[in-house]
Amino acid sequence: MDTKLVTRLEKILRGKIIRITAFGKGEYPSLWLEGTQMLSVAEVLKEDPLLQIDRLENLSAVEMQEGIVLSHFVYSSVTQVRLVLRTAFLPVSETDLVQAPSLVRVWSMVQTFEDEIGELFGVAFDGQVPQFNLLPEQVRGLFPMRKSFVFQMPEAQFYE
Amino acid sequence: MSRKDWSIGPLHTSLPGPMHMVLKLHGEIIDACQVETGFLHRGLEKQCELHSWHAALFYADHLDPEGAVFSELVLCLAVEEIAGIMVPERAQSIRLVLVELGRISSHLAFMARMARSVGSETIVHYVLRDRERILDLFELLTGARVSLNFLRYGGVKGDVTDGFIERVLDVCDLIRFRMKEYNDIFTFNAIFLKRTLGVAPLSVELIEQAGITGPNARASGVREDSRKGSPLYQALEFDIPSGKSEDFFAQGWRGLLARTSKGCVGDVHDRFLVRLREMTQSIEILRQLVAQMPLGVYQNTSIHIDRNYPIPPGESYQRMESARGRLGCHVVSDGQNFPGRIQFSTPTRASLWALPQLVRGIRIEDLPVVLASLDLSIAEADR
Amino acid sequence: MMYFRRSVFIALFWYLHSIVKSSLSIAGSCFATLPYLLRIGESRKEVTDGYPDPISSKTADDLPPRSRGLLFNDIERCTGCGDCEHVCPAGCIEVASEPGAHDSRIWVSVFDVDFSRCVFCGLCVDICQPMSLVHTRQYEGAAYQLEDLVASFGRGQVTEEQREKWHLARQRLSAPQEGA
Amino acid sequence: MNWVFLWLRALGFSATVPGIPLIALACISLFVILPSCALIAYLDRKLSADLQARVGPCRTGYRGMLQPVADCVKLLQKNSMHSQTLGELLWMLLHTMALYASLAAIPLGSLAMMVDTQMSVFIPFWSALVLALGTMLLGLGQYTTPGWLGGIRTAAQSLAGTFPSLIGILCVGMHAGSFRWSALAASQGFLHWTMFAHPFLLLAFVVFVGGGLVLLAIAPLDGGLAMSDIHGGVAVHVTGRQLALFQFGRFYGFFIWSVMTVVLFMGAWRIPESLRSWFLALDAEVCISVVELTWLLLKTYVLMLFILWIARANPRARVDQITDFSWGVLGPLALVALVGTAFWTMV
Repeated sequence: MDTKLVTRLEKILRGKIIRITAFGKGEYPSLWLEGTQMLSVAEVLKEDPLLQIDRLENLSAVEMQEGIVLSHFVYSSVTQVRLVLRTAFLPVSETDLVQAPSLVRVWSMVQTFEDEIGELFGVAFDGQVPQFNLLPEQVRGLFPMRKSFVFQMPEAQFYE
Repeated sequence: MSRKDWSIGPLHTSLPGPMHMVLKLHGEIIDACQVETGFLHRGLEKQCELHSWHAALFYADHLDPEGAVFSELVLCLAVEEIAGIMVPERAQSIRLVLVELGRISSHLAFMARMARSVGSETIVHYVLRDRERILDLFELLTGARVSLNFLRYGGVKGDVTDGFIERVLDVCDLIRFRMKEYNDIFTFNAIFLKRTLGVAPLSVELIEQAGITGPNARASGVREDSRKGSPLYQALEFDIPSGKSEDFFAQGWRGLLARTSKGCVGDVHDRFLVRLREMTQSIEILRQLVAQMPLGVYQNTSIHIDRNYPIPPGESYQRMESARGRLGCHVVSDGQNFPGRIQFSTPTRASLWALPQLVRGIRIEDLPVVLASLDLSIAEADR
Repeated sequence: MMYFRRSVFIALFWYLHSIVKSSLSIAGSCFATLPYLLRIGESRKEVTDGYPDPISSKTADDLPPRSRGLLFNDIERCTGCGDCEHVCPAGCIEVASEPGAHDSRIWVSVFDVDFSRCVFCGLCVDICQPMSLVHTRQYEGAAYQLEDLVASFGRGQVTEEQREKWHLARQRLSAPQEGA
Repeated sequence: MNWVFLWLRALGFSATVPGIPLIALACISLFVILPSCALIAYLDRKLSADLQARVGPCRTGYRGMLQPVADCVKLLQKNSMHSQTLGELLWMLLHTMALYASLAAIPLGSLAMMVDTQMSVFIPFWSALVLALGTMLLGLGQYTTPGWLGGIRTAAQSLAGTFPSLIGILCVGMHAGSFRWSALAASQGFLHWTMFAHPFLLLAFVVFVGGGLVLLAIAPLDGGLAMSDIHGGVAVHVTGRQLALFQFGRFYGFFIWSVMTVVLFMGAWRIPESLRSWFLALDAEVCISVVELTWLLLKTYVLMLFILWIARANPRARVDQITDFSWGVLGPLALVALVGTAFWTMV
C-alpha cells in the first residue's frame, strides 16, 4: 500500500472515512465508511483529477460480526489505482430489509450486483424493494445468503 | 404497422441458456426487449459455505459448465493468498496448460453455437469433433471431461504423464490445421459475412457503462486483458487480439476479391474474429508452456485433504481472464474448516445487463446470432 | 451528365463485383467441403462412435487410467471412519459401523453410495486413508428404479445375539489383562 | 395417355377400361413421386452425413436404407395435438389441391405424359404458387407470432421468387418456340441442351433455378421457414400427419421444380437417337418410356443433390436478404437473359 495514495485519500476524504486498512495481504487500501457517506465519497473519488476512479469491478456482500458488509472493488482505467470501499449495515431482524444507498449514479455497472445482493441478502438500495427473479417462490423474502438462514439438504424422496 | 409483444420462453432453440425475453416487435424489428434470468440459480455460494474448503473447490468447478478450470483456478489463487500456500513451479505451468486448453475448448463451443445460430450445420459438426480431442486430453490428465476438479490448494491433484505433453502438441497442430479449414468454409463465406457484418455493434460507451470485459470488449477495440497484469503469465509473450479495426484480409485467392464491405468495428463478425485469433494466441501460449515445463513437485506436499483442514482468517480478491471475460473471486475466511464467504463476479452478468440496449433495432432473425456472439453462459450469471 | 454517367458505371462495376465475389465465395465453401465428400485423407474420416455397437464402441478399459467412473469400496480394508461421508459435497455416502469381534476389527454394517446424487468429483477417494474407496472405470450406471441407483457395500446389520456374543468376546479379551 | 394403353395392352386388358386417368394418376404418384421422395430423403441424409464427418442413418435396414420409411411411419402414426382449426382445414385442402392438381401435367417422358397442352409449362409453376399460398395460410391461421411472421415471410419470399423464374420460362419458350412439353423436348438433343445453346440461356438457367429456390424456400434459401430463430415459423404447431403432409408438400415443390429445370434446360428425356431407333426396331415402345423416365429422373436427382450440397456447406441467409437477392440480382439478370434470347433468336 503505497503511502502516497493513502495521504492523497486522507487529504481529499477528510473526516468522511472511519479508517484506512490494507485489504487482505495489503496490495491496495480499503476504506471503511459510514453508510451515509458512501455516495459523497464515491463522487469525490470519481471526480478527483489524480485518482479518477471510474470503473467498478465487483460488489460483494459478506455477513460478519459487524453485520452485512458491502465491499465495492473499484479501480481506475486511467491511473490503474485500485481501492475497496467497505460499509457495514446491521440487520435489525432476520426477515426485514436493510437500507443502503445505491451507487448506480456514480458507477452504472453496479446495478446487477445490487439487484442480486438485494434479493439474496435483503438489502434495499435507495429504498427499492428487490424484485425477485433469482429465487424460487418458497425462499423469497427469507434472504438465503444470510448466516441466519439454515439450509437443509432436501430429503431424497423415492417415489413408489 | 402491427406491433406485437412476443415472449420467448426459457426453453427455446435459439437461446444460449434458460433465459426469458419479452420482445416488443415492430413488424420484424425489435423495439425493446426485457431479459429475465434466474432459472439456473443453484445457490452455489451458499453451498460453498456449508461444506469443507475442498468441497468448495468442487462447487467452484460447477460455476460454468464449459470453463470449469477458470473458476477453480481463481478460487485456488484467492485461498492460497489467504493461507500463504506456496505453489511449486510445475503445478503453476500445469494449471496454465489446463487454462489455455479450457479457453480453446470454450471458444470452440462458442463457434459451434455461432454456426448453429446462422444455420450452417456442417461447421457445428467439425467444431465439436475437434473439441472432442481437447476433452479427451482433459480426461487423460484429470479423469473427467467437463467438471475437472483437478486443482487443489497448493498445486494440482496428479502429475502430467509424458504422453500428455506430446498429445498437447498434436492437438495444437490439429487445431491450427483445422482453423485454416474453418476459414475456407465459414469465416469468410459471403452469406456469413452478410449475416454478421454491421449487426449489433457494441459501442465503447456501452462497454464502459455495463462493465463488459473479455473478448466482447476487445472486439470493439478496448485493448484490455487481465492476463497481461497477472504474475502467472509473466514468462509468456502473447499479444491481445482485437476486432478487425486493424489489418483485415482473407487468405488465399478469395482474399483478393474479398474486399468485404467494412462492417463497423465491434459487430458480430468482430466478436467472432477476436475469438478465432485468441485461439491462435492460446495455441502459441500452450507451445511455450509445454516447451518450458519445469521439473519438480506437482503439489505442495504440506497440504493434504482433511475434513477439518482450517484456512487462517483473512480475505482476498483474485481475478483472472476466463474465456468469457474477467472472472473475480472474493474469499472471506474466519478460521474454521469451512469457508466464510465465496463470491464470484462473472463476466456474463455485464453482457446480460447490456443486452437490451444492444438488441434494440435489430431484426428478429438476427436475435439468435447476436445472442450467440455474446457468448453468454447463463449458469455463470445466475450462480 | 458526365458526373452522372461515371457514378452509374462505378455502381454497376461494384454491383457485378459483389455478385461475382459472393458466388465465388459460396462455391469456394462448397469445394472446401469436397474432400469430406470424397473421404480424402485420414483427418476427414467420420468420427461417429456407434455406442451400443459391440465392435466399435468404447469399453471400460479403453478409458484413460484416471477416469472417474462408478465407485467401489473394498469392505475388508474400510475402517468405517466416515471421512468420505463428511467431505462429500453431494452428501450421497452413508456409513454405519459397529465394534466387531475384537477392538481392531470394525464391522461396517452400512456403506451406501447413492449414485442418483453422486457427481463423481473424486474427493472421497482422495480423502480415504486406507485407500479402500476407489473409482472403477465403469460408466454404465443406468437403472430403472431410483432405489437401484444406491450401491451398498456394507456387510449388513448384525443380529441382536451376534452383537451380544461379540460384546462378551471383547470383555473376555480385555478382562484377563486386569485379572493377571 | 398412350403409355397407359401400352401397359394395358401388355397386361392383356382391353383398351376401354373405365377410370384410366385415375389409374394413371395413382401410378405416377405411387411409382414416381413417393419413391423419389424416399430416395432423395435418404441420399440427403447420407450426403450431409458424409459432408459433416459422421455416419448418418445406419440402424434402419442395411446402412439405413429404410430410414425414409421409418420417418414416414413415425409421422403418420401421430395425430396433431389440438383439434383442427378452420385455418388448418383450409390449408390442408389447398395443399392437397396443389399436390394433386398438377400431377397430370408433370413431364415424365415422351409417352408417359398425360396432359400436354400449349401452356403446360405454367401448370407446375401454378402448383408451386399454390403451395406457397397454402403455407402462408397455414402460418397466418395459427394466430401466434411465429406463425404470423412465418406466413408473412413465405408470402414475401414467394412473390420475390415468381418474377425471375417466370422470365426464365419465357426465355426458354422463346428459344424452343412453344410452351408444350414435347416441343420443348424436341428442341433439345441427347447432348444438345438448351442450357448450353448460348450464354443468355445459361443465364436464364441460373435465374430459373435461383428463382425456384426463392419461390419454394428450398434448402439454401429457406430463411422464411428456418427452424432456429422463430422456432420453425409456420410449422410451429403442425405435428404428426399434418407435418408429414407439410414436408411432402415442400419436397413435391422441390421435385417438380427440378423436373421442370431438367426438361426446360438440361436436355429433357432425350435419349440418343441410335438407342431410340434400336428400340423402335424391336417394337418395344414401353422400354423407350422406361429408359427416358430413368434418364430424366437421374438428371433430376443429380440437380437436387447438388442444390442440397450447396445448402449443407453454406449458412442460411435472412429473408430480407433473400428477397433483396431475388429482386436486386435475379430480376435484372432475368431481364438481360430475356433481351439476349430475343436478339439471339431474331438473328
